[in-house]
Amino acid sequence: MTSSPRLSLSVPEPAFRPGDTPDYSGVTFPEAGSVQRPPVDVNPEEIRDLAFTIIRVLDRNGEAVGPWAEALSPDELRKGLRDMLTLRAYDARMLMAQRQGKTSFYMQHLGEEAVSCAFQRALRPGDMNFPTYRQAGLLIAGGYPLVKMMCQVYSNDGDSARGRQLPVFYSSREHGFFSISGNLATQYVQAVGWSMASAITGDSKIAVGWIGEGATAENDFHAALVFASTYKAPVVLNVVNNQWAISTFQGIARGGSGTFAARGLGFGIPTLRVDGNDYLAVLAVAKWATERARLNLGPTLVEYVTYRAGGHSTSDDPSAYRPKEESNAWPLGDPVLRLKAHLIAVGEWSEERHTQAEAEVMDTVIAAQREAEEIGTLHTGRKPSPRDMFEDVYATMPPHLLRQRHEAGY
Amino acid sequence: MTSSPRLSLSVPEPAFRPGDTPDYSGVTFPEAGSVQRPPVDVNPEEIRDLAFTIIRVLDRNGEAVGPWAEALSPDELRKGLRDMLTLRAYDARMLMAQRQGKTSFYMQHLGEEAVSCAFQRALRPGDMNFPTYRQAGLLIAGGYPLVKMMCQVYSNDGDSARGRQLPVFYSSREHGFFSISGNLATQYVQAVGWSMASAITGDSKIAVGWIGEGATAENDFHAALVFASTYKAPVVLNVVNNQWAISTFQGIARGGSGTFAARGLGFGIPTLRVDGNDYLAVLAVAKWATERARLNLGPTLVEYVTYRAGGHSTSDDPSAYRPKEESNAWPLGDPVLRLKAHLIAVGEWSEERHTQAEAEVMDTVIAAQREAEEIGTLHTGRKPSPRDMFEDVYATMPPHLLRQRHEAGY
Amino acid sequence: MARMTMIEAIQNAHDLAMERDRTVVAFGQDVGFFGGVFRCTAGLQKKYGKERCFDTPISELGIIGAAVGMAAYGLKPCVEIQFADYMYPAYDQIVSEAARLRYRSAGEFTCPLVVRMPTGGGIYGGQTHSQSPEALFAHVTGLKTVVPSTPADARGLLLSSIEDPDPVIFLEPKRLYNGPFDGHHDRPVVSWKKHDLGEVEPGYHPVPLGKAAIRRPGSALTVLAYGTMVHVALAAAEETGVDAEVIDLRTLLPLDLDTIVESVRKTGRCVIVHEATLTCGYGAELAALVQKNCFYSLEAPVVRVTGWDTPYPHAQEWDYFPGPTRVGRAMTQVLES
Amino acid sequence: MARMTMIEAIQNAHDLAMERDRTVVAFGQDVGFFGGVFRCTAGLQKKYGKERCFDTPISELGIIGAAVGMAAYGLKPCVEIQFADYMYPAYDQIVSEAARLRYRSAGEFTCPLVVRMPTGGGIYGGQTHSQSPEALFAHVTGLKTVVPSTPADARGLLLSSIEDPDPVIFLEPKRLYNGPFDGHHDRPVVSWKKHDLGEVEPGYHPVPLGKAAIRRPGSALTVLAYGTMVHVALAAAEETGVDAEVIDLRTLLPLDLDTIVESVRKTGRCVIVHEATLTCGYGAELAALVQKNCFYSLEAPVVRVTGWDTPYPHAQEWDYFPGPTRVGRAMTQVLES
Ligand SMILES: Cc1ncc(C[n+]2csc(CCOP(=O)(O)OP(=O)(O)O)c2C)c(N)n1
Ligand SMILES: Cc1ncc(C[n+]2csc(CCOP(=O)(O)OP(=O)(O)O)c2C)c(N)n1
Ligand SMILES: [Mg+2]
Ligand SMILES: [Mg+2]
Repeated sequence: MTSSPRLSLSVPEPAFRPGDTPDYSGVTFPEAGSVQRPPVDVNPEEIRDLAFTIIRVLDRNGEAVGPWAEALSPDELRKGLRDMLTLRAYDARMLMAQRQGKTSFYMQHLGEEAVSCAFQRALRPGDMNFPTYRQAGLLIAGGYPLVKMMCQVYSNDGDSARGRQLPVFYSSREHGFFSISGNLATQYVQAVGWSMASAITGDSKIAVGWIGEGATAENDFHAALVFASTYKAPVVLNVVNNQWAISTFQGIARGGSGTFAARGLGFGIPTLRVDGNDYLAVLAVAKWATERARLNLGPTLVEYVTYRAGGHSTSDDPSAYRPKEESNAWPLGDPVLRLKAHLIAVGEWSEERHTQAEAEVMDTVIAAQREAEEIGTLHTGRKPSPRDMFEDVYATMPPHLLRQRHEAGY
Repeated sequence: MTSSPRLSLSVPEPAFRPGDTPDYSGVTFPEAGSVQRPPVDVNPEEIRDLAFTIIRVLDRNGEAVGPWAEALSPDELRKGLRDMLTLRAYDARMLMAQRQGKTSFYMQHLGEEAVSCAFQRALRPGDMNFPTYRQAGLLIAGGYPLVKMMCQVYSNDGDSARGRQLPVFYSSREHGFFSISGNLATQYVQAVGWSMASAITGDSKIAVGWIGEGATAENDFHAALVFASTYKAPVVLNVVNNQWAISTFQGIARGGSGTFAARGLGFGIPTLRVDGNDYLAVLAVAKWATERARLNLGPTLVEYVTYRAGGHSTSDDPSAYRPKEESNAWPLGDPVLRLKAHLIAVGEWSEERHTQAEAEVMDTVIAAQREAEEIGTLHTGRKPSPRDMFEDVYATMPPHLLRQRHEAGY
Repeated sequence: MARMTMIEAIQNAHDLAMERDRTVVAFGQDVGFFGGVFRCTAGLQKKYGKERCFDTPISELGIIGAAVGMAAYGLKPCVEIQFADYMYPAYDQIVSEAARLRYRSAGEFTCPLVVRMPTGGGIYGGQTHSQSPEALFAHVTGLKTVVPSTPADARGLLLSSIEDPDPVIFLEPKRLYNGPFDGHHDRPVVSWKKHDLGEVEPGYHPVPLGKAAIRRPGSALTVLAYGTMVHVALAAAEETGVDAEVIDLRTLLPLDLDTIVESVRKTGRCVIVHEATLTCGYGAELAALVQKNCFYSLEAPVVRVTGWDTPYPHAQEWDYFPGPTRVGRAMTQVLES
Repeated sequence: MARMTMIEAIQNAHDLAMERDRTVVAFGQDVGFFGGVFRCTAGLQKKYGKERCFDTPISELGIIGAAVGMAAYGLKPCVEIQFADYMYPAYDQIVSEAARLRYRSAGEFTCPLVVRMPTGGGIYGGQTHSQSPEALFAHVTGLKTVVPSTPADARGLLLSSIEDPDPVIFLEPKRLYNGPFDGHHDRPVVSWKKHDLGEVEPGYHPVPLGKAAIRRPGSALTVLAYGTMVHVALAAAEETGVDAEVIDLRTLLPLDLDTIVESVRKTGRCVIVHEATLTCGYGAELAALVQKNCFYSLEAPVVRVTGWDTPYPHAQEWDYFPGPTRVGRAMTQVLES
């Protein structure tokens, strides 16, 4: 037996810290169009390599190439662009509103808009997302009213959750958007359960679980894979790898040479890794995975490689732990600019139309904001009542709670 | 988009249920000697296939073959056989003692003796196992006194844990055997933490986590892989796949085409699958994995394919959920008979010596039992005091507990 | 009137509910083919199919987490945690999710879920097969917590729990599964089948949540108990001759405070009994409520008789268990003070 | 005498302990390079190296589970759970493992572990950044539970917790991190740096666990409080003019019952204040103990002023928080009854 050296602990560090100049020239990504597109009923054993590569459709010239490129109509493409622009404008306004003290907290999507905006386009009415706080694109692309979103953020009287939840914790059964929890990852296994219920009742609806790469370390992620694989649940399990979990880089939690997608391999779940800043790649993969679920072929695990360009939340200052320039240096580019380039490349868009669209979108968002603020903001206007605080703990208020409500004066 | 059929839930079922005749003729295992043996510093990406095969050393003729066959001295081989025979005899006596009302509960190892008995031989003093209730072979092969084990089972005055723990929940720091918990899986991540502590302090001790295949579904299993892979902890993570978790077959929890070993792939952890009824294969793999840990190369995940030939515990009757004949039909054979055949094949053992060894071992176990019973059994003889019940909740008894002890009359 | 064990009554409640309502599903570890390690779901898989009654992986989190999703979809999952001691891995899903879903979505998503789990000791199960974690549920707003003490209640309360639109924690005192154990561990337990308390009227008869039962009317003092301790308290009253009014709480949350207050105002004395550890146990809440609501009627301090503040030991199980001797002694002392 | 914020005091306790004892290690989510989302471990990684202070994956279970293994090895992990609301995924490791290890191995393996976590509301954090789960720890035998209310106590109690041979849950009222918040959310909070209570003597000065502090001597009634509520109670006493004796419990388990009993026997009246929900909160245990031990001195029922039995709401945060008005009203009522 070999003699034993003194052991030591290995603690992974990100490539760059404040003060470093981020340089990704050594990092190579697979070329757009280079990854195979298997049939949806593929034997998962045959596509293990897809857990370690990256599916990409849009190349450097804005062309959609390879087996994952699907024909989208110009209107569909423009709708995609507009959704992302709307999300970006919405984020900008709400971020500012928070800075102005109109609400307590906000979380933006900057750089990740393609993931939720594109995925939504593969869903049907009745399907259910179990999102995290960074998938508002599902609501926007799904046509949920901006005013209602803002009322939630402002905790005003228009908030359907009566001011009870932290800003951005939306909920809409009708729009297939499960109520967001503050506890990371819990929704992931619930998505599996929801989809199992659909299967048990012989329904045709599917569920989609969402999680950040950091939160894959949580218990619920594992339970979700165990249950989804055991019962072949009709669910799509999405991991949004935006490289950061607050101040913690994705190397903490990913483990050595693993990928988040590869977590699925041990369960025999088909697993894909996709360029999350490529609207077309996201949509193609979303269609593939949702089709598998609809055909009762079971779960799919998808990792979206993207980058959180903004702070974690309004409570965060990323310049304390990563170089300011990292977001620009990040090699996968900006999802809005990439789809815009594609639309221009296919002759369906122009710089002028883009500038105009941005202005229109901003007008729409500002109009919605005005409407929401007419109802109120966190500290002004019409608000949910303290009485609302006592409602909905149970379907029927039990005696002790009624006593407490009276004691509180309501 | 394809139209959606009605979904349905898939609930896996074992191949055979009571009344069926178990037939494994369709199941093929890799030939002994057929699986590669990589160097311990192998890049885990290069050995992904080892998560889906089975490493075997002993062939049908009792020969040790292939790259995993190591030269063991005849004495080492005989020690291995004797350890397994001792564990089997110990189990038989304790099972009977439980039936006789001398204790409340017992759990046996029948059919799985090779796993813990062989693994122990790769460990050094100071290393720490974090076992489940089915690795008493670690104690027996490590020379822990049978009498002390029995005193624990009897909860008598010789029990170092003062009767507080369920029978078979041994503990011995000196013998590298962490106190067993009734809550499945919790020890797995603790093993990782223990080994991290060794690394943090620049020590050279390693830790070994043990878990049943059923319990891999638990949260702690996932946390263990996440932490072990992130910090390259010097730990061996063992999964004992004995096909059953009480009445539940391993297909519930394994998921589709996955294996338990393959759970490591997503984390970039080198992962092996081994014939758990092959003493030599277990020992070879144990040496490989422990050497990796000692060389600070990080964790290894190992799945031992074996079969729980007895009931889950004395509270269980397996004939209610699986055919009685399944255990005999199980294709990997009996670990004792296989090592015996090997010893005979290499000319170092005979039927006569075997019969004699069995008798000797039984005498030793019975003598120990007599000694333990002289102290007491659960309901007779010298017992821990009710006063012991109040000790060790804290290092120093706080006032409220002292008051309660007085109230109880002690 | 048929007689049933508590196990049969629980099985029967599943059967009645699943027959009546196609959205009721049952699952958990060993719950499907085998029918549960305590047999509470025996025969259900055969009768209702694998899609409505099935085995799960050993992940309490997965069981509850999936059930929350199913409940949000519109099913009514009634799931088993094999022992209450093993609910901790699922505690987050219970506390942060099941209990909070209606509130945080203002009723848009709800969680009509029943979580069954055997509790309590007395089976030489050691510290991880004996716990009584009711206080850990009663402290959580959004949950209801139920503990039956007879087969009829077990069935009736379980039916109501399954009907309930909110998550219910259903704690089954495993020492009562086969008979009305009164703490005299050295005497044979009478089976429910041979005991009047084992009588269960055939058919669908829910017992409402939130209503206590007076198991023994009395005037000298009030005993508040639930689960196994109801029978221990009855034995203690019998053996000491103290004319105790024994109240079986049945539902810990919502609590039937009126029945309690009325009784203590009448008797002026109160003994609270539970098997869980003392500190911050459910008895603390009861004592706090009783002293608050009956202050001017109380003639003696409210006394708690409970498990000691130690883990549940294996060999010293009967020194730990608050049996009829300890309860009887407390009753006598409270009478004399 | 230097003045420190509570954050600085906590950071300083780590620093002192890590300097003195090489076995002390600190880790948790964002705890390493960044120094914690509340900055309580700022600078430690730089000073003591990545092996002794590091970031972890987002797995509370992993943090505690690994820490249990490290503690069994012989280290003294002092770990951070980012918000107390996120401790549930680790609850099994805390309850079934950390708290039970010494007992089940009869001292062969022990678990000298400190689990720090910010608690309480008042920062518009909504239901998952505001909880006060102390009762869920105090009910668990084998754990100690500590809640400081001043920087000096935070540092001194944390030093004692790290020294302690058993697992300690160290709850940090996040609303006190920067100043002695008294519940008047509409007034600016004075920083600890500008407040006498912010004084912390330089050097290693542990404050013993299990000893309460009388923050305001008084004769009319006793207020039992801890954490933020100590300052709220002091404000309420001031504003109502009630001559309250305000006891800061500091350690919930083991509890300094003697100080409590002595005070209530003197005043004959008792108000208990906490931010956690009422039912089965820690106040229930306090009320049960006070009525039991001071029965013949009590002139009025013990009253609890607490958070309502609802999740902690976002917009209605200040209707939920038991501020000085509610506490003051309860004090006046108890005096009058
Ligand atoms: C159970 C739990 N632990 C910790 C937190 C605190 N927390 C909130 S967001 C976050 C980082 C999440 O990172 P990731 O999953 O990568 O998602 P991202 O923010 O990047 O979208 C943490 C640690 C939490 N909300 N819940
Ligand atoms: C957290 C937890 N859940 C459930 C149980 C009950 N239980 C005890 S052993 C067992 C089966 C374990 O099966 P496996 O992990 O395959 O180990 P084996 O018994 O086959 O060695 C179960 C479900 C437990 N002890 N702990
Ligand atoms: Mg992230
Ligand atoms: Mg097994």
